[in-house]
Formats: sequence, C-alpha cells, structure tokens
Amino acid sequence: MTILILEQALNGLQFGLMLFLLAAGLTLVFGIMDMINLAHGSLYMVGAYLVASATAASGSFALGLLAGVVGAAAFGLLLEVVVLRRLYQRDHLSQVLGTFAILLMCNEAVRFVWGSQPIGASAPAALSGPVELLPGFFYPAYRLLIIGAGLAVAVLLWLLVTRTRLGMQVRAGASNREMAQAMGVNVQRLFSAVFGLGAALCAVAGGLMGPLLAVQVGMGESILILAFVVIVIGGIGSIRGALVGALLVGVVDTAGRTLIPLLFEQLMPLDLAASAGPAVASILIYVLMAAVLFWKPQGLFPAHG
Amino acid sequence: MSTPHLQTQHQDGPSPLDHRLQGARAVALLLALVALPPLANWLGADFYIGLASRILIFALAATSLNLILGFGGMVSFGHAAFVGLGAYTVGVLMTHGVMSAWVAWPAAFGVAALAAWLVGAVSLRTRGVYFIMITLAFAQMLYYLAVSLKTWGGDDGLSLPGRSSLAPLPGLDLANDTTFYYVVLAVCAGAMVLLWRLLNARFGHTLQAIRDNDTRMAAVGFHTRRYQHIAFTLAGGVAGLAGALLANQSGFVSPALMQWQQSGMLMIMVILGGVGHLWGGVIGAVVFLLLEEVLGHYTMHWPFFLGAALLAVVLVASNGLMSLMKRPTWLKASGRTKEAP
Amino acid sequence: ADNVKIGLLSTLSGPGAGLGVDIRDGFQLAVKLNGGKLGGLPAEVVVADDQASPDVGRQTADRLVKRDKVDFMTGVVFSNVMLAVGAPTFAAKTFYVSANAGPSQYAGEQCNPYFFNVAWQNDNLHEAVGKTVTEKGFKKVALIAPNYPAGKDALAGFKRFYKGEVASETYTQLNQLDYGAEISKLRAAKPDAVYIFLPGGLGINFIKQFVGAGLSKDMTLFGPGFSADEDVIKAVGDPMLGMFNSSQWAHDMDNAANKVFVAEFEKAYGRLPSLYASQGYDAARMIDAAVRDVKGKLDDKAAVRKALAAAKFDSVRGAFKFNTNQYPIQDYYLRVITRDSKGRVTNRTLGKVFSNHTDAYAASCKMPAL
Amino acid sequence: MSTALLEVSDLQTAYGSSQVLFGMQLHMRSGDVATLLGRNGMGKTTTVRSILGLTRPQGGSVRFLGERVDGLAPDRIARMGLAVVPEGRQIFPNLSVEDNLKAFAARRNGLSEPWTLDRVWAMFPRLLERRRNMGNQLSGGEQQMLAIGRALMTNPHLLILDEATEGLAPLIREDIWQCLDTLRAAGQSILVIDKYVQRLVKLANQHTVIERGRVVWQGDSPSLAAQPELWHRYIGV
Amino acid sequence: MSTTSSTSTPLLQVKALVKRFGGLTATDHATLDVMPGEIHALIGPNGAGKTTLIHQLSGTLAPDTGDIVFDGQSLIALPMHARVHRGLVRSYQITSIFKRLSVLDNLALAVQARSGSSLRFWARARAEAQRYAEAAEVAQRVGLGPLLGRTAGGLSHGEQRQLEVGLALATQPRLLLLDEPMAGMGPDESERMVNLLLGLRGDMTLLLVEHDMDAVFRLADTISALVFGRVVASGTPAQIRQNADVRRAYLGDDMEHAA
Ligand SMILES: Nc1ncnc2c1ncn2[C@@H]1O[C@H](COP(=O)(O)OP(=O)(O)OP(=O)(O)O)[C@@H](O)[C@H]1O
Ligand SMILES: Nc1ncnc2c1ncn2[C@@H]1O[C@H](COP(=O)(O)OP(=O)(O)OP(=O)(O)O)[C@@H](O)[C@H]1O
Ligand SMILES: [Mg+2]
Ligand SMILES: [Mg+2]
Repeated sequence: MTILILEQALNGLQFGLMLFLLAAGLTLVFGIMDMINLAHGSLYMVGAYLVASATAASGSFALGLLAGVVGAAAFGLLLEVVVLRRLYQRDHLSQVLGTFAILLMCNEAVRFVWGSQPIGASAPAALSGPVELLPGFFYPAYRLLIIGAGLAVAVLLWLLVTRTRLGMQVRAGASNREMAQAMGVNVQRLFSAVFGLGAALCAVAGGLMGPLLAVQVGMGESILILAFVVIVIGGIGSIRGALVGALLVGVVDTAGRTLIPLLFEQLMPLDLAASAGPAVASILIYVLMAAVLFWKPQGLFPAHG
Repeated sequence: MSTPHLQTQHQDGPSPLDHRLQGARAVALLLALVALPPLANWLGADFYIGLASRILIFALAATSLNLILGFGGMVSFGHAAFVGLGAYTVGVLMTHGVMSAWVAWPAAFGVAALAAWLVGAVSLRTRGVYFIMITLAFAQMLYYLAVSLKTWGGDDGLSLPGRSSLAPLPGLDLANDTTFYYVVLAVCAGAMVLLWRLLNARFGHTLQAIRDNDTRMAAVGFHTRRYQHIAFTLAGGVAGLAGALLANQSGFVSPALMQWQQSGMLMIMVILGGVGHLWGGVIGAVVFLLLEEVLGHYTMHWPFFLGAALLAVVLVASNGLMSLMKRPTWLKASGRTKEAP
Repeated sequence: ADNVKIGLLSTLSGPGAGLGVDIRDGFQLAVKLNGGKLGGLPAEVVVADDQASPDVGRQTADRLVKRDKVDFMTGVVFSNVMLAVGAPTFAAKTFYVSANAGPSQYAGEQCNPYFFNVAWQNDNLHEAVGKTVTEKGFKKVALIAPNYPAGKDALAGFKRFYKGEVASETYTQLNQLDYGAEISKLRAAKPDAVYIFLPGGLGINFIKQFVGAGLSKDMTLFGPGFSADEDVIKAVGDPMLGMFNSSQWAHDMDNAANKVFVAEFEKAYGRLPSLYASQGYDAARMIDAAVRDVKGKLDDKAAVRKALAAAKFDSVRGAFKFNTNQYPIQDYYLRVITRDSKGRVTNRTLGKVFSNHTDAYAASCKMPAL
Repeated sequence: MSTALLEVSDLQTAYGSSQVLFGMQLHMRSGDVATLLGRNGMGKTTTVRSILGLTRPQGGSVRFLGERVDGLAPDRIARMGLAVVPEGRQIFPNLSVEDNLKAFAARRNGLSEPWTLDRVWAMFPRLLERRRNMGNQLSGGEQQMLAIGRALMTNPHLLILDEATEGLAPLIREDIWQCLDTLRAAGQSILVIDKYVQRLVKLANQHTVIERGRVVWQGDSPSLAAQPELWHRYIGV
Repeated sequence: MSTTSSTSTPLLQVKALVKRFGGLTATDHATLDVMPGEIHALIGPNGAGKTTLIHQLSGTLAPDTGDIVFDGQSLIALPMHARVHRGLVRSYQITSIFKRLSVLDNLALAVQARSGSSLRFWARARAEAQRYAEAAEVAQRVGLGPLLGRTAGGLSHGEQRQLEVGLALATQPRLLLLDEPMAGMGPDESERMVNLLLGLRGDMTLLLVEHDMDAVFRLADTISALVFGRVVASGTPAQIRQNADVRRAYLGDDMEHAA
C-alpha cells in the first residue's frame, strides 16, 4: 500500500509538472499578456509532432527534442507575428474566436502532413525500463526524467518572471501597454519573445509526453482545458500559482483515479461502484476547481490584488 | 472645417443600450424561412428541411447564450449543459411514456432554468475567466453525471421512440418534418421578439449597464448579482427549450450534447455572429452550420477552411459578422479596447 | 437501380481513426478489385467521418440516408455511435452491414431486420480470451476496460468463460492516455495475468507504459484481437512480443480468399491488413454477393434481406454464416505476437478456441418482420 | 545650455473625427521649465500624448533633441529621454511598488547625480513603507508619488508632469514643488501641467496658455504674473 | 428634503471601525459623527485611510470590527445597493462611469435605480420621458448640460469628474460620500463644483474627502482629520486650521493656493 501511494505520488508529480509546462506558457500569455490563446494546445501538438519526427529522423532523442523545441518556438513566433499580435488589443472574445480558428487550422494542417492516425514516439532506449528507487520499488526511468525536467523549468521560469527586469516589463506591458511603451519598453518585441518562450515550453511538454502518450491530432485540446483549470486554480498570471495548481491537479487526478474506485468498492455494491467510481474520479478536478473558486474567487494566488 | 465640439451638442450616434429588430430585414428573413419547405420539397431536397430545423434550434440556443454573454457580460462556457438537460428532460419523460410537448417542453425549460439558477448562484460570485471556468466545471459535472447514469443510456445515449405530440392541437403532427420545422420557426421568432423587447426594456438596459461597469451599477443602487442571476436563469431555460427541440429533431439524446466542445461551439457561434447584437446568435449559428455543411461537402479537410473563414472574420470585423452590417463601425478604423470578460 | 450507393460512415479522425481508416481501406479495396462495381452495378462509396461521436454519427447518418439516399450503410467502429446511427438508418429502410460494431442490444432484444453484422458480437473475442486464460491455468487476472458500455460488455464477456479469481476490475476514461495510476494498482495487486480491452491508441499507450514500468516480466498480458492487431503492433513494436490475443481472423489464415486479400492489401497500402480491414473487405464482398443475387433490384427489401442473410461469399476467415439475429456463427482463434520469417513483429495463429460460436443474446431476439 | 530641446510646431491632432489640437506650438530649450495652462478639455493632455507618440498627430511636427519624432513609436521616443507622469497616474497594478520603480530604471540624461531607488525612497518615505504592496493596493496619493518616482528613475532629458499633484496632500504637494525646484536647479528640463498657477509662476520660466487646441498666449513668469485678466479669461478664477 | 427629524442626533455614526490589510492597519478605531445637513470634510495625509473608510461606509469593503450606524440603524450587514436605497451614496476617487454610454444614459441609469422596479421586461425604457428629463436636470446641475449626447468615454478628465458626481447626485442621496471630487479639475471647474456643493447644502448631508484646502475651508461646517487610520481631530474649520497636530501631519505651515 505504501508503495502504491508512493508511486501514485510520483505519477501525480510527473503529470502535474507536465501540466505546469503547459500552464506556465498559458499563464504567461494569458495572465500576463491578457490574451486568451486557445491555440496554445496546438503548439503542444505541433511540438510533439516535431519532436517525434526529429527524433525519428536523427535517431537521437536529445537531438530530436532540441530540434523540435526550436522548431515549435519558431512556429509560435511566426504565428504571433502573422496573426496573434493583431489580437492583443482586441477583447477576449475576439481572441477566443481567432485562436479557435487557428486551432482548427493547425489540427487540419497536421492531419494533412502526418495523417489522421496517431504516430508512435518512443522513449530513448536507455530510459525505457524501470529503475529501482527503493528496495523493491521500481519506477519508470522515463517518468523520472520528466519530473526532473519539469522541476528545472519551473525554477528557471519563476526566476525569469519574478526576478528579472524583463519579467517586470512584460507584466507592465500586459496591464497597461500604452504606459509601458511610454516608459520606453518595446512591448511588441517583448511579447513576441514571451510568446516564443511559451511555445517552446509547450514543445518541451509535448516532446516529453509524446513517448508516454500518443502523438495525435487533437491531443492539445483536452490538455488545454486542464491547463486552464490549473491556472484558474492557481490564480491567473501567477507562475507560483500555476505550479501549485498543476501539482494539485496532477495529484488529485491521479490519486482520484486509484483511490475513488477503491473507496467506492468498499462503500457500495460492486456494479454501482464500477459505474459511479470512474465518473466521480473524472469530475474530481472540476469539483476541486469549483471548490477553490467558491472560497477564493480569484484562485489560490491572485496576481492582481 | 470642424469646430471643437465642446459647446456644440451633438449625439454621438444611437445609444448602445438600444437594439433594433430591423423590421424590414426581419420580415424578409421570416418570409424566406417560411418559403423554405415548399421550395425544398419542390427541389426534392427535403433533407434540408431537417437541417434547417437543426440550424434554427442552434440559433435559439446561441441567442440564449448571447443574452448572458453578449448583453450580460457573463461568458458561460457551460451553456451546452443546459441544452443537454432540456434534451434529457424530453428523453427521460418519453421513456416514462410522457409524449406531450405541452408537458415536456415547459418541463425542459424548467429543469434547465432550475439548474441554471443553481449554477448561477455559485458561479456569479466570480468574475471574468474564473466565471468561464467555473461554468465549465459545472457543465463537466453534469456531463459525467449523464455518462455514468446507465439507466438513461450512459455514454450510449437514449434513442427516443418518436417526437413529442402537440396533442389537443389539431393538424400539427410533429413527426412530419415540415410541421416540425414550422413549429421550431415559430418558437425562434417568438424568442427573438421577446429578446428584442427585453433588451429595450428596463431589464435590458440594466443588464447591459452591469456588463459595462458593475461596480458603478452597485454604487447607484442596483443589486447587480440579482439581475445577472435572473438573466442567467432565463438563458438557461431557453437553452433547455432549444435542447427539447433538438432532442425531437434528432430523436436521440446523448451526453455528447453536453460536452465542453458543444459549449465552445455555441460560444464561437455567438462571437462569430456578433457579441451583444440582437441578431448575433442567429447569424452566427446559421453561418457556422452552413459553412460546416457546405465545406464538408467539398473536402475532408473542411475544418481548415472553416478555420480560415473564422479567422478572416475576426481580422476584418471588430465584433463579428453583425458589425459588418452597421456602416459606422467598419468605416471607422476602430481600435476597440478591452471590455468583457 | 443502375448503381449502388454505399454510405461508409466511420471514425476517421481522433484516437480511433486507425480503425476506421482500415475499415475504409478494406472496403474500398474490395470494390476496386471488383472493378469499381458491387453486384455488377457501378458502386459509389460515400465516405464520412463520425468523429467517434454518437451525435455526429446520428447527423451524418441522417444526411447519408436522406440526402445521398444510399442503399447500404456500413463502417461504424464504436458501438455507442452504432446505437445512435441505427434508428435513422432503419427508419429509412436502409440496410446496415456492420464491419465492426456489434452491440449486444442489436443482437438481442433490439435486433432489427435491417441490421447485419459481418464481424462479431462485441463479447465474442473476449469470451475466447476468457476461455484461453482459464485453459492456460491462470488463477488471478486483473481486468481493464474503458468506462463505456462496450467496455463493460467486454469484461462481462471475458468473465462468462473465465473461471478463476478476478483480482481487480478497472474502468478507465474513454479517452485516457496515461495509465500510470492503473499500472501502480496492478503492481500492488500482483495478478498473474492482465486482460485489457483498450481499443486503438489506448492499448498502444497502455502496453508501452506497462512494459516501461517493468510489469511485463511479472504478469502475462492478454487482449482481444483489436488490442493486438497490426495497427497496435506498428506503434508499439518489440514490447508486444509474446502477447496472446483472440480473433476470428488472422492474416496468415490459409484460405484462397484470404491470400488474395492479404497480398492485394499489402500491395495497395504498403502495410499488413488488420482485423478491421478484413471486416471492411468482407462487408463489401457480402454486399456484392447480395446485390448480384437480387439482380440489382434494391427496392425489393425482402429479397435484399434474404440475399444478405444467405451470405453467399467467400469470407477471408473461412466458414461464415448468420445466426437468426443476423450476427455471425463462426470460429475464433488464439494468436500470439511473434517475429515472422521476414523478421517483422506480427501475429501468428496458434489454434482454435471456439468452433461455430454464437453469442449469448440471440435467444432474446424476436426478429420483427420487415 | 540653450540648445533646442523640444520644438512642437503647428500640431494638429484629432480623436477619430473630432479635432482637438489646431496648430499647437511649443518651444523648449534645454534647462527650461515650461508650463501648459488652460481650462479642462482644452487639449493639454492631448498635446502631451502627441509629443509622446501615444496619439499620432495628423499634421505639424515634433522635434526632440533636434530629431523629428512625430510618427515614431512611443517607446523609441521614450528611450531618447522623455518621461511622463501621466494624468490618472497609470500605475502598473500587477507590479509591486519596488518593481514599478525598478522595471524602467535607466540613465538617459548625462546628469551627474542620477535618480536611484534610494533617492526616490528618500523623497517619498511613504513609498518605502509600502514597497512590497502591489500598485493597486496604494492610496491615490501614494500612486501619484509612485508615478513621479517611476518617471524620475529613467533620468530623462525632459520630464513631463500632467497634473502630477492631483490628489496629493498639501504637505506632499509642497514637497513636490520643492523637488521640482531642486530638479530645475540641477538643470533638468520640465514641462508641467497643473492647476496651481501661482506656484507654477514661481517654478517655471515659460508659460503657454491654450484654448481649444490653440495657443492664445505665450510668455515668461513676470508677464504672466502681471496679467491677471489672462488668468480670468483662459484659466479661471 | 431632509427627512431626519431631530438635528441633534447624528445622521451617520462611525463607531471604532477597524480595517487591516495584512500587517497594515488602514482604519484604526476610527470614530466619527456626521450631523444631518452639514458638510463634513475628511482630510488627512495620503494613505491615511480616507478612501478605505469611504469603502467601508459604502459597503465595498467589510470592516474587521466596529459599527456603522446610519439614521439609527446599523448598516454593517447591508450590501452596497441596499445602503444606496437607505440614502447613503458615494462617488469614486478614480472615475467610474459608463464609458460607452452617453452622458444622458449614464445619468438616466442612476435615476432608474431609485425610481421603480427594473424587472420590467417588455415596456420600452426610452418611453420614460420623466426619467430622462430628471437625468437631464442633473446634468445641468453638474455643468454637463450641453454635453448630454456625448459619449462619456470621450469627455475630458475634468468633465468625467463632473459626471462622476452627477451619477451620485442622480440617486438623490441623503448622505453623499464624495472622494476627491475636485481632483483633476481646473480652477474654474473646481469653483463650479464648490458652488454646486454649496447648493446642495440643506438638501443633503455631505461627507467630503478632498485635498484642495481652499475648497475644504470654503465648504466645510466640520472638518475631521484622519492620520494613520485614526481620527486625530474634529472641529470647525477655524479649530482645525489652528490644530498643531493637523498642521504638522497634513497642512504644513504656509499653504499655497490654487490660481
Ligand atoms: N479618447 C478620446 N476620444 C475622444 N475625445 C477625446 C478623447 N480624449 C480627449 N478627448 C476630447 O479632447 C478634448 C481635449 O482633451 P484633453 O484631455 O487633451 O484636455 P485637457 O486640456 O488635458 O483637459 P483636463 O484638464 O480636463 O485634463 C476634450 O474635449 C475631450 O473631450
Ligand atoms: N487592498 C489593499 N491591500 C493592502 N493595502 C492597501 C489596500 N488598499 C489600500 N491599502 C493601503 O491602505 C492605506 C490607506 O489607503 P487609502 O486609499 O484609504 O488612503 P487615502 O487616505 O484615501 O489616501 P489618498 O489621500 O492618497 O487617496 C494605504 O497605505 C494603502 O497603501
Ligand atoms: Mg488633461
Ligand atoms: Mg484616497
């Protein structure tokens, strides 16, 4: 039982950190630049495809990841320069429509290039097995890599946003673009850079998740919703909030899927438990979000007053 | 030569609080819609009568969303849940042998409105994106509830034994696609008139002003949450009614109706048509579904072209298709600043 | 009629797309080999995507039968979509020849003269594995399936023929891709075998993660044919070696029809055909036989039905006939994943599990008149 | 020290279809302290916005440090050494007090004694107490102080104050005047808009009175002080 | 219009109000009486807690402890709109108006808030001539008479401030809380505002926060000084002018004048 809990905790951590990579980009673009970007999930998808293809082509996962991340960042920048920057000044709803359109187009474009069927991506051979963390406790090596990478990115990002002048200027530009310009900040270039960074983070997440999940069209949407849940729980615009929210969602979701059915089997007849258990487990994170917002309507770490 | 307008008194255009039904165009549209079934029959394309019913039903649902999203500034990302509830109400009543539309449709309205009232009571504590997400959360809960209720089909959904009956009324057999279409058309037209009156009445003015500046509305003495709550409940009820019609149209009810993608689609329709335009929901639904239908006819990759069309609309029109119809907005290169949500 | 129109409504996008694509390819291959005709009439196949959604399926089916006025429908992969597609199709008096979905409803109480299933009843492959697992002497088996009706039917089917202890019964979300939590539970429960019913991409992920967690050394993995077919093997590769699964068909089956099919499929698409492809292929050939039988008089519904029920075609799986509920009576085989002579990882047939097997629901079918 | 700093000539600016500025003129030399006077709604803020590039003028020209800047992006102009304390403060609500000051710190003029965080703290001790507060958790006056500090931190060639004493307590307001006196003594060029004309007469050496987007009077402090009827007519009271 | 019967009991009693933001005590046992009909000015250094106090009176912020009694009844439990209906109305320090609407619509909404139910779903709101006439009257009163049709967002800063006050006036308050109504106004407009407020004397009671001392000394019957969240002095203008504490903390020694 302790092993089960330990393993679940690591799974939750791993899932949470991946969500964080996505949520961080989203919080940067949305919380800080005040832009609702539904195409964020598409960047995740494109990143995953690029990493998978580059890995297959180069034969090296590290090289593939690097190439894919650079490629996705470039794609993100292109998107920003060509379309999205026209939407910053628009109201949120126009942004929803515009980025939804991009999402549709990305999905179809990817389908066109790579086909409708999921493509396989494999973890580097060296990491494809389990490692023994404690005597008798095995854990997949690849998931450990994800945990490490997620933690590293989290720390770097937090420093960048809260501790550097660049981060301050981005936040300033977001809350009052005109005033930030009047203070001498080239907001446009800054936002492009942030967007590229967000895209790169997406690609890191997509590339790392590829071998674990399937690389397929539409993979970005459901995870996008989760990323939104994360940043809303954490408080929009707060990197710290995104991290806490991501870990919370990761752990609650993972634990819920194991423990709720177990619990229900104890409490009620088996057939009822079999249908109620998974349903309750599925809504757990939404219940969590609703509860958080009920007590704290601005999320756990409100970034604006 | 223009003079500074400090002392001249001129109106800066019609008040954004008021909305015109655009009588002439509305009547023309209505006539065209009335003429559609005979035309389709004549062309041997009666499939399109069913499609038109479906589009009108979505127009109704989108319009109900526009009431809260466009005029109330409440961006609900869970509106499909109310549509679904309405549909399930009809479906469940039918499995218990209740076929009468006179019972089932008001019940659908009532159930959805009640749910909206409850969801609104909690959600309206939050603002902006938090509101978007909490409405999504409730919709997801309802969705998973529907998935797990095996008695009512669970994920498989529920096939209805037939259409509701307008029994005491003679000559109206809803099983006939054309009759059904005219009933749907009547409901939609009625809803539009009601919405128009509502917006230009005190309630509408209040709602729109709350959207613009709720702090100030509270400071002059409006119980802002109450008006928003009423609008939210009303919109939920109308969505439920649309759901009841939808269940009848397709003869099938499933949790897929409540999925977040459906809520998203309703939202896209409203934004496409024009947020806060009387006709925004209708135009959005019609254009969106027709585009889907037409593009799908030509290519497997229709979502790409649909996306391109939507993107073009966003970039060209400041606020959906309806804003293209009003001259002043697109003559002015307007730098709209942020408002809701 | 001077031509025959087929509505091929299948899942062509999303995680289940691989299945739909194979059905489509199999079906179209048969039409192509037939010179573009079915039963001697020029064939027009209208392909549509149901996006794995019952609602979309319903709308699209409506469009196919009402606007395109197709003569036959086929192609649906998932049972929940099938249940939504059925009503409008039957109401329009259009025959449905299922190339995959075989829901228990249509096999039993809701059986319908317009519905023919040329694949199997959903439970059949699971029943076959249940029997195999018992025969191989496994005593403690963990079961995993998605939380939707077909998933529940699957495990019910398995348990109908499995006699040992069920270590755990887990229902996952239908579109779940990360099985970390389920795998942890397996590790804790220590069963000696695991039975999974995870179609398409779901199975791919599960197996990869199962192997990555090091569990494949401690427990034997079983699945129905569709969790171990060529599409899955292509994506997972070596880790699948040694997995047992059940099927009514395999590409190495030794009959003339199958040899042509496998060779032509590989030639046309550059990959080994899957179970779904074989079913799509058979569906087309069955329609071909029926149309020829009625000499193109498709308006005579009773005659068409009789011709379909006769199933006068050489199925790629060998012997094939319909039960009273218009579901198959056929044999089921055990397969194992190995390397073939060319070094490819693929299925090899081991032997028969059931002969002339029917389904558990036929008895409750009171087939209505046309 | 008397090189041309800012030359605004024949400026025409409109919001949409309504024109606000009709040929504004303004000339400042390095070291000048100039004012813009006029009633509400006469176009003072609009003039400032046009200089800063925030509202694009339709005609006329703006030269700053000899270079033509109308049509340039606002951030380019700002980086040339122009800083503003805007009307309505425009504090960044999501930055702490300290970050509001630090984010834009620069040394754009070559003056020997640059403004630093410590100097701003010394001038507004109240801000030091509130340094960790977010911008929107400040009182109105505190925000005003922050806006002034924020502009000073860029060490601009020209400092523009648009109603910088709005909402400040008399004592603080007096501090600001004294600070501006000090700045002037140190050679800082300043353009001020404020309603305390009497105080401005003491502070500035050059005044421009505008009415409906046009210059109606221009001159130095003694002549402004000598013409009370000007005040009545164009400024009020 | 004054409805309070006795002039000896205060219309508003603020009793030992406390409000903390984290470690900062923004309102520190503030105690204050506002008599009916008077113009009561509240002065104090920046950050003393004046706006925070107004927020608590109007219902935007909930105090930690203490009580607010208006016309003999405690308001603590009432939300903002309910306080407005009792006659306690505020204006904002940072302008808060309906930017997209015309001046007339702005004011008409405020009139609507107090005249009849807004749960009318059918009758045309535009048909209520009486209400729009009242709104136009208020506009006249705050000097926006010629600008009725102008979109509020396009008004100059000073004009927006006038509208801000107009919105509060249109609700016909018994006690009007004004947070720096003169901020951003030129001397001329300030003068007009002072006259406007003088004209309200007798119609309603005013609690005024203002840093423009000329205005304060011309208007106020009573002045209270708030320092670090505490009321340190309360009295007639003459008393306050002489108060050493107030001079040290707030007024300074030699005061300049607006033009
Ligand atoms: N964004 C805008 N859109 C339309 N008109 C505007 C806008 N901003 C200002 N105006 C108008 O331009 C004129 C000049 O405004 P400006 O703000 O420059 O005046 P000001 O002299 O700074 O006044 P104040 O002393 O009140 O700040 C005013 O009549 C105002 O109504
Ligand atoms: N939400 C908040 N969180 C933390 N501190 C706050 C918050 N709101 C106000 N404060 C602090 O409370 C103190 C009182 O603020 P308040 O706005 O009441 O001052 P004020 O007297 O109105 O000042 P001014 O005359 O400058 O407007 C200030 O120091 C301010 O920084
Ligand atoms: Mg100004
Ligand atoms: Mg204040």
